[in-house]
Amino acid sequence: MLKPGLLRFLAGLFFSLVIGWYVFPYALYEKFEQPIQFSHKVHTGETGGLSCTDCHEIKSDGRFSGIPALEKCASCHSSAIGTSSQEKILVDEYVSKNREIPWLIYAKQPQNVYFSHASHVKLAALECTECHGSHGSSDSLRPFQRNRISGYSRDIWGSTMSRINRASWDGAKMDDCENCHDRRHVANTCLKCHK
Amino acid sequence: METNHTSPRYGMVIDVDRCTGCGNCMVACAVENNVPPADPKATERTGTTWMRVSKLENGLPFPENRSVYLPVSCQQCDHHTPCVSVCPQNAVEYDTESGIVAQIPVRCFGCRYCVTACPYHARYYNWWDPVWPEGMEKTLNPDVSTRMRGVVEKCNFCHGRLQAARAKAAAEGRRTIADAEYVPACGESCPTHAIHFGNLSDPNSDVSMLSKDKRAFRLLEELGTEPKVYFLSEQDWVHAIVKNKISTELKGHGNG
Amino acid sequence: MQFVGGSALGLLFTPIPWKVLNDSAIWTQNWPWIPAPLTGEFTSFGTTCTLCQSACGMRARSVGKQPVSLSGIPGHPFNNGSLCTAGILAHHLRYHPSRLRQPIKFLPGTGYGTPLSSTTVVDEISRCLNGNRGPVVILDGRPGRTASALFGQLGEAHPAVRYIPMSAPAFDVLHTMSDAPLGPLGYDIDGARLLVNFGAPLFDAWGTPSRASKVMDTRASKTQTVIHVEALCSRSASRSDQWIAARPGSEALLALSLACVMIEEKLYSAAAARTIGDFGEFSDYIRTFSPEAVSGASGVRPETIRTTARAFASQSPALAIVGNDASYETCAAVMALNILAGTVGHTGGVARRNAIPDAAVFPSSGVRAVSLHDVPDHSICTLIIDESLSGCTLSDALLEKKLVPKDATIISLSPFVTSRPYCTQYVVPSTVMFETMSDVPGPIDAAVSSLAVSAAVLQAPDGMMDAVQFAQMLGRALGSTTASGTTEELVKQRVAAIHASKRGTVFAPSTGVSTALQQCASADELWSALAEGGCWMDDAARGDNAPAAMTLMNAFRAAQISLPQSHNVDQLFVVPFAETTIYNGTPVSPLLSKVSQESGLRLSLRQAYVNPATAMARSVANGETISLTTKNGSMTVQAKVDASVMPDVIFVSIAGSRESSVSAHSAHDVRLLCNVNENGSFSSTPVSLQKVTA
Amino acid sequence: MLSLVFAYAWSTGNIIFLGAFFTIVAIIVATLVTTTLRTLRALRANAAEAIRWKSDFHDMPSSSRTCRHVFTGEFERRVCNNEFNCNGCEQHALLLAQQNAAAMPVNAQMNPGFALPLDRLYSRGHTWTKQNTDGTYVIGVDDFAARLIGTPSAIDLPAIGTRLSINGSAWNFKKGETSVRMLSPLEGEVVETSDGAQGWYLRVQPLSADVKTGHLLRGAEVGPWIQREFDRLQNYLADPKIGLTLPDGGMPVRDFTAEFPEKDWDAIYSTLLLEP
Amino acid sequence: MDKQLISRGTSRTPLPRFMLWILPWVAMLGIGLYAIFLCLSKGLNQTNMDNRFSFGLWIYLDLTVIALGAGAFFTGFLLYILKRKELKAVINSAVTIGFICYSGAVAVLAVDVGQPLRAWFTFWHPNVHSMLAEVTFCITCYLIVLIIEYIPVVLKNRRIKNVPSMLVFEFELHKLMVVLAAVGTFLSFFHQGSLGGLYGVLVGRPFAFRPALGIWPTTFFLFIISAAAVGPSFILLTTWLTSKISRKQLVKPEVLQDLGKISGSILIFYIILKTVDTIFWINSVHALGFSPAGFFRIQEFGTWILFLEIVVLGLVPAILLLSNRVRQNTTLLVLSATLACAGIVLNRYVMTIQTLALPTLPFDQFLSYSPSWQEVATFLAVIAYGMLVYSFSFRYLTLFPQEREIQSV
Repeated sequence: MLKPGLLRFLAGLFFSLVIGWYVFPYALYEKFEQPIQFSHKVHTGETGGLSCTDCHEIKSDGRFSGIPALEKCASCHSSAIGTSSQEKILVDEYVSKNREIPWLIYAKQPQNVYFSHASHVKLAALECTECHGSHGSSDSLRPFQRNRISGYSRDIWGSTMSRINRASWDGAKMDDCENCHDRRHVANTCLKCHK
Repeated sequence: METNHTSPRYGMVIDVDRCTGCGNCMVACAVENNVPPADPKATERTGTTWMRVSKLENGLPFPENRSVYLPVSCQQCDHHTPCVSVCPQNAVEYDTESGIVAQIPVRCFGCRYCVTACPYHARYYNWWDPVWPEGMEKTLNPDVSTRMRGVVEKCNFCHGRLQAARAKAAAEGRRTIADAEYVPACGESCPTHAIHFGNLSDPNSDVSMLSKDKRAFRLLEELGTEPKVYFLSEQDWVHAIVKNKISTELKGHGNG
Repeated sequence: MQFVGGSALGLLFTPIPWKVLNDSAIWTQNWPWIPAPLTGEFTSFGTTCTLCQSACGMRARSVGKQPVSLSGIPGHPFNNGSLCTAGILAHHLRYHPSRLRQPIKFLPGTGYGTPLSSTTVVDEISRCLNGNRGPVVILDGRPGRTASALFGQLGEAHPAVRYIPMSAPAFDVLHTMSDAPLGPLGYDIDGARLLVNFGAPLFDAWGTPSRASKVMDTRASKTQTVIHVEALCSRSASRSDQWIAARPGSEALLALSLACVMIEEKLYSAAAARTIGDFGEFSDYIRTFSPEAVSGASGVRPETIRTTARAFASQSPALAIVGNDASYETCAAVMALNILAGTVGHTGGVARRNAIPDAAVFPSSGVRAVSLHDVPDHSICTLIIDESLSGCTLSDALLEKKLVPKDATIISLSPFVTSRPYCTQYVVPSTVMFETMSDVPGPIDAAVSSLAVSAAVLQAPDGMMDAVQFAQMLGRALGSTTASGTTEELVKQRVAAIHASKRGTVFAPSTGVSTALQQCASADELWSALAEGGCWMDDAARGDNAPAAMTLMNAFRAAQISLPQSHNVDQLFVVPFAETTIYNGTPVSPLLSKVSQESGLRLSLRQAYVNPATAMARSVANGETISLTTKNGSMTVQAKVDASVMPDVIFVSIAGSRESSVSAHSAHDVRLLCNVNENGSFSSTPVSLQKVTA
Repeated sequence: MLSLVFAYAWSTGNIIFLGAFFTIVAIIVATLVTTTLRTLRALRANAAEAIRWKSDFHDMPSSSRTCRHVFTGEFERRVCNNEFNCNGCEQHALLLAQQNAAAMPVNAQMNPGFALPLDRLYSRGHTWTKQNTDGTYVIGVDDFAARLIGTPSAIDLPAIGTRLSINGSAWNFKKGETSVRMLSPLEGEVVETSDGAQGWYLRVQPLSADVKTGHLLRGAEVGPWIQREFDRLQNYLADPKIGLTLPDGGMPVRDFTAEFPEKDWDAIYSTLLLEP
Repeated sequence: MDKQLISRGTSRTPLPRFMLWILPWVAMLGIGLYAIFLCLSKGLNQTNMDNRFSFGLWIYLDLTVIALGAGAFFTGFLLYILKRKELKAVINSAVTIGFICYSGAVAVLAVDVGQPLRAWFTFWHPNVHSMLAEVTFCITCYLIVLIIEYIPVVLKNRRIKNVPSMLVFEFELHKLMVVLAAVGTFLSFFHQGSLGGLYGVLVGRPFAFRPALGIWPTTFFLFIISAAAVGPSFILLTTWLTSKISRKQLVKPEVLQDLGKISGSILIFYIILKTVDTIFWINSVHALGFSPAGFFRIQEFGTWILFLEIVVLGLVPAILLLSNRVRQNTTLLVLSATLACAGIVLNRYVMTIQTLALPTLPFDQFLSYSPSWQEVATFLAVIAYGMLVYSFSFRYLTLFPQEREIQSV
C-alpha cells in the first residue's frame, strides 16, 4: 500500500520540480527582439575605434545620457556605410524618416532607483566592464526578456533564481549594488540608491 | 543609529515672522516631488502635502486676533526619531549621510504605524491612486519617483535635488557640495525668503547660526526628538503658545 | 492524494512560490497605471509668466522642451526670483482638465453649449460681425500686447468697431475727474513713504510676489509705512504697519472721511487744491462724511480716522491705493484722497507713465482709451473679449448693463469655458503659456511701461488660436486690414522700435543685472535678452506731471455715496471674497488643491469665513454646513470659523466658481447672492444664516 | 533574511529576536514533522485500531469505564484509565493474586434475563470469544447487544486476512442510518466470516500462541456487569416524565430498537457499545 | 449526512433551524466580503481613516479580539503547563475562539494595510526595534500554532476520525500538544505585550507613551496581564452564552466558577499595576510640561473614562469574581465576567482611539472619526465569520467534552 503511494508522491515531487525549474522560468519571460541587431564589436576596438564614452556620455551636470539619440547614429550613418541588412534598416527606417530607434534597454533602472554614472565612473573610477561586462564587444544584441509579472528586464535580475552560473556583470539586483558598496565601504543607506 | 558628524546634517530654519502663508512652498513641493493633485473626495485630512502651512493664532477675539503661519514639513528628527523605530520593515531610515529621515515608499506596505507615531503629522498615506490629468504626467520631475496608492510618503528635503547636486559635483570630480548648490523646492520658492536651508553640522552655516538665535524654537522640543527644523519668531505670544502646549487645553472640536 | 502532497512539497523547492511572491511585490512597485516621469535630456530656459499682468521672469527646468518645474529669475526687476503660487504651476495650465479643446457655442439662458468645428466657428463669427446689428466692442483684458495693437487697428479702421482696453478701475474714475486727458497712469508704490491700502492684497502677490519680501527687507530702515484697510486680518493686513478694520462696503465712506479731515484741518496740498475747479462744492459735499458720522457705519473710531488723515497729509509722498475689484465709489473716494494729497502725477503717487515707444510700428497702440463705463447702456450687440481671465475683474453686472438685452453675442478667446447666461456666446479655445509666442507688457497700473517675451516651446494642440491669430481672424471677418505676419515677426518689430528709442533699461537673466538700453548694441541683442526671460523697463516719466485742471464732482455725482440710515446690530452681511486676485477663478493647475482643498490654508469653493462669536450665536461649529439666504437666492457653504474676520460678516469664497456654469438662483457663485450697485460692483448684502443639519 | 538579506547585522537585537523566531519556527516544524513521522510509523505498524481504542477510551463517559473489580464488589466505585488493559494494570494483578477466582459465587440473579453462557469470554463492547478445537477463535455478540440492535439492516464484515487488534474494530452493523462498530475481543487474523446464523460472525486465527485474553470478563463478573449495563440502558429508555418502567414486566425484549424507535439509538449504541 | 457529522450522544438543533440561525451571519459575512473587495480594489479611501486618524476601527478590533482571544493561550497554559485538569472541559472551545479571533484579526490586518502583497517584507527585512514587527512575527507564528491546535479538534469529528490516518495524526499531534501550548504561551505573552508596546513606545504621543521597564514600555506588561485576566472571563462568557443559546448544559458549574476565580485573581493584580502605572504617567507627563488633566478635558474622553475603566470595569468585577458567594450565583458570575470583558474592550478603545483623537501640536484640534460603512461591514464580517466558525464547530465538533457526560447522567 505504501509503495505505490511513495511512487505517486515522488511523481508529484518530480512533476513540480520540472514545472518549477524549467517550464516556469521559460513562461515567465516575454521575449522581444531589438529593432536593430546592433554590433558593438564593429564599432569598438580595432575595427570601429570608438570607445564607450563616444556614444554613452556623462553630461556636465552629472546626468548620463544613456543610449544615444538617433542624431548620434545619423552623424556617421546619414547614408549607409556598409551593406549589412541591419544598417539598411537603420538608414531606411530611422535615419531617413528621422524616427528615434525604440531600443529596449536591458539595464534600465526601475523608476524608484537612482543611479549616478558620474559618481561611479568619475569618483569611484569603475570601468564600464565592471557592471556591463563584455557587452561592449558583443556582435549582436540578445533578445530583451521582460518579466510578465514585474515588468523588469531579465538581464537585470540574473538568469536563475538561484543565481547559479551568474557572471559578475549578469544582472544588477539590489544585492549586487549593496555588495559592491559594502566591499568599497560606501554607505548602503536607502537614499543612496532610491529616489 | 549613529550620526556621522563628518557628514552633513541638513536642517531648515523658518522665519515665521516673514512667512505670509501664501502656500508657495506647498505647491512647489508638490511639483518637485510629483505629489498628485487631490482626488475630488480628498480633504484636509486625506490630502497629501509634504509641506503644510498651518495657522497659529494668539487666541484673542477680533480685532486683536493675530496669527502666524507655520510651514510644517517632516521635522527630520535627529534623535529618537519616532517613525524610524516603529516601521516593521525598515522602510523608514535615518540617512547617516545627510541626516534626512528617509521614507522608501517601495518598501512600505502601508501599515500607517509611522503616521500614528509622528507627532508632527508630517506623514501622508496615499489614500488614492495618484492620477494626473491627461498630459500632465509629462510635467513630472524625473528626479523623484512617483508613488502608488497604499504607501506612506513624506518630505525628504527634496532629496532628488541633493542627488542631482552630488551628481553634478561628481561630474566635476568633487565629493562634497556647497550649501548653495542644494536648496529644497520650498526654500527656493519662498517669496519672502523665510526658509533657510543648510548644513547644521557646519557651525558657520547660515542655519547653524540662526538655529542658535534667541528667536529660535522647535516644535514639541520637550519630546526629545531633536527636530532639525527650527522656527524663528520675535513675537512673544508665538513662543508662549508653542511652549505652553495649548493643544491640551482643548478649545473645541474641529476637523483640524 | 500522494501526488498532490508530493507536488505541494516539490513546489516549495522550485522558484515558483518565491518568484511569484517577489515579482508580485515588484509589480505593486511599478503599477502600470501609475505614470512615470519623462526621461530625456535635462535643460533649462528662461521665459516670462503670462498668467497675470505682473510679467514675472521665470526659469523653467525641463526634460527636452517640456517644463517640469518653474522658479523665479533672481534679480528680475519685477519679481526678483519670486513667483506666486499660480506662477509656480504655470506649466500645468496647458494640461488642465477643464481646458477647452474645441470651439463651443452657448445658447442664452441655458448654460449649456454645443461644440463647433474650427471652420464653423469662424463662419459664425463672421456672420455675427457682419450682421449690421450695431457696434462691435472689443474688450482687451491685457492691453499693450501686439494683439492689442491689432485690435486697436481694427478699431481705427472699422467704423463699427470700438476697442476698449481694460484699465484699472480706479484710474478710470480718475480720468473722469480730470478735465484734460491724463494718459497712462500707474501706482508708484515703491516711491511712496506712506501707503494707505484699501483692501488690495498688497503682500499676497498683488502686482508682484516679491513685494512682501522687499518690504520685510527694508522694514528696519523704515522707508515706507503701510496702512491697510480691510474687514479681516488678511495676509496683507497682518503684514502692514497698521490695520484698520473697516466694515465691508464702508471703504468709500472711510476714504471720504479722511478727505473730510484733510479739508477740515487744511491738510491738503494747496497746489493741488488750486487745480480743483470745484473745490468748494467738493468741500461742501464731503462735510457730511465727518469721522463721527462715518464711524458708526465703518466701525472705525473717529480718532483713528483723524490720525490716519494727518499721517497721510504729513508723510509725503503718500499714496492711497485700491484693489482691482473695488467698487466705483471706493475708487472715486480713494482717488480724491490722492488728488487732495497732491500726489497725482508725482513720484511716489499716481504716476503718469510713458507709452511703450512702438507707435511707429503700431500707430494705434495706447490711444483712445475708452472705458466700459463710457459706453452707453444696452448698446453693445457684439462683444469680443480677449484675455478675460488674466486678472481684470470683469463685472458680469456691468456687462449685462451695457449689452443689448437678450440679443447680444459675446465672442471670447479663452482656454476655458466662460459662460455668461444672458447672451449667445462663442468661446474660441486659445493657446496658453509655453504654447505660443507672446509679448508681455507690464501691469496696467504700473508706474512705468515695460515689455517682456514669453516663448513658444511646446506644440499647441490642434485648433487652438493665439491672440494675434484671433485678431487677424477678426480682421478678415470684418474685412479690415490688420498687420500681417506671425506673432514672432510682429513682436520683433516692436522690440526693434523699443531698441530704436534708446529709452529705459534692459534686464538680462544671463548676467542677472539691468543695464541701460543704450548699451545694448543691437535689436537682436535686446531680443535675445527678452527671449531668455529678461525684460525692458521704461524710464520713469520726468518732471511734474500733475493734472492741470480737475473737477472732482464729475465722479461723485455718479458715485452716489450716502451714509446708511441706521445700522441693525444683529444683521449679517455676506461678502464675496477672493483670497488672491490673481488666480481665483482661473483654473491654472489641479495642484492648487494643495493650498485649499487639501490643507485648508485658503478657502476652497463653497467655503466661508465666519467669526467665532457669529458662529457661536448660531450654534455653528467649524466645518459645519450653513445655508446663506439673501433676497437674491440662497446657497450652502461650509463654515470655517476664524477669529481674524469681522463679526457679523460672512466672507464667501469665489474661488473656482468661474468654472461652473451660473444661472440666477442656482447659487454656485456667491456673487449671485449679492446686491449689485449702479456701477456694477457688489455691495455688502444682508444675509440670513441657517445651520444645515445633515 | 539573515545573511541572505543584505545589510543584515549580527546585532544583539537581531540575534535575540530572530533567534527566538527561528527557535519557534523550528519547534513548530519539528512538532509537525515528528507527528507526521509517528503517524506514518503507526500506520505502517498497523496500530491504527489500537490507537483508535486509546483515543476513544478517554472520550467515553466515566460510566462506560467502570473497572471490572467493581462488578466483583471489590470496589464501590473505580474508573479505569488504562484502556481496559488489565494486563498492564498493577491493581488488577494485585487483586488477582489476593483472591481465589473459583471461590467466587456465580451471582445468577444479578442477570436480568439475558442469556450469557459462561463458557466464553466477554469483551466490554459486548462481543464474546470462544476457542475452537482447531485453535482458532470464534467471535460473536452477546445477548445484550443482540437485543439492543435487534435485526441489523446490514453487516459490514472485514475481509478474510484482516488483522484485528484488541478492542479494535471487528465489524460493523448497519441499523437504519446508524452504523455500530463491534469491538474485537482479541488479536488475530480473520480466517472466516459469517452472517451470524450460527451465532458467531468471525473466526480468527491468533497471531501468536500466547493469546491475550486477560482483559476479557468471565465468570462472576459477567452477571453484575450485564446488570449494570441493563441499568444504563433503562436509564436511556426511561420516559423522563414517568420514570423507570419496562415493558414485559421488567424482562428484556427481543429488539429494543424496534420497541423504542423514538429514542436516540445512535447515542445509546455509542455509549453501550463503546464507540464515542 | 448532517446527522452523521454530529458527535454521538450530543443532540443538536434540527438542520433547518440551524440554517435559519446561520443565515443572518452568512448575509453579514457576504456584505463584509463585498466591503473588503471594495477596500482591496479601490484602496483605503473607502474608509474614513485619514492621515491624522491613521488607525481606526480595524486596529481597535484587532487589539480587542486578540485580547479576548487570550483565553486560548491562557487556558492552554493552565491546562497543559500548570495541569489544571478541570479546564479540559473548555479547552476545545478556547482553542476555537482563539483561532477565530486570531485568524479574524489577521484577515482584517491584510485589508488594513495598503499593500498586502508586500506584507512579507516584514519577514524578509524585519526591523527588530519595531513593536509591529514583533506583533507580526508572533501573531503569524501563533496563528499557525492555533491552526495546529485547532486541527485535532476538527479531526475528532465523527466522520473524519473514521479515516485511520486522520485518527492517528490527531492522536500523535495531541501527544505533543504540551509543546505547542508552551510555544503558544510564549508567543502570546510577547505579542499581547507588543500590542501594548505598540502605543507605549510612541514618543510623539504623550498620552500613550510609557517609560520602559527593561526594553519594553509598561503597557507591554499591562497588556499581557490584562489579556490573561480577561481571557478566562471571555471563555466563561462564551461558554455560558453557547449554553444559553443551545439550551444545553455544556460544562459543570465548577468549571465556570473556576474560570471566574482565575480571572478575578489576575484582574485584581492588573488593576493594582494599572493604578500604579497611571500615577507614574501623571507625574511623567507633568514633568514634560503637559497638563495631565488636559488629556481628559474633552467631554467624550473626560476623567470619567478613567474611572470607568479602572473602577467600574476593573476593580468591581475583580472583587466580585474573588467572592465565593458571587461565583456560586451564575447570574452574578456572568455579569462580573461581562464587566471584566467590557473593561478590556474599553481599555483597548482608549489606547487606540483616544490616543489618536488627542492633539499634540499647539495648532492641532481635537479630532473626531467615525468609521465608514465599509469599515463597519468588515468589522461585522469578522464577527459573522467568528459566529459561523463557532456555530459549525459547536455543531459538528466536540467543543465541550463534558457535555456528553452531563447529558447521559
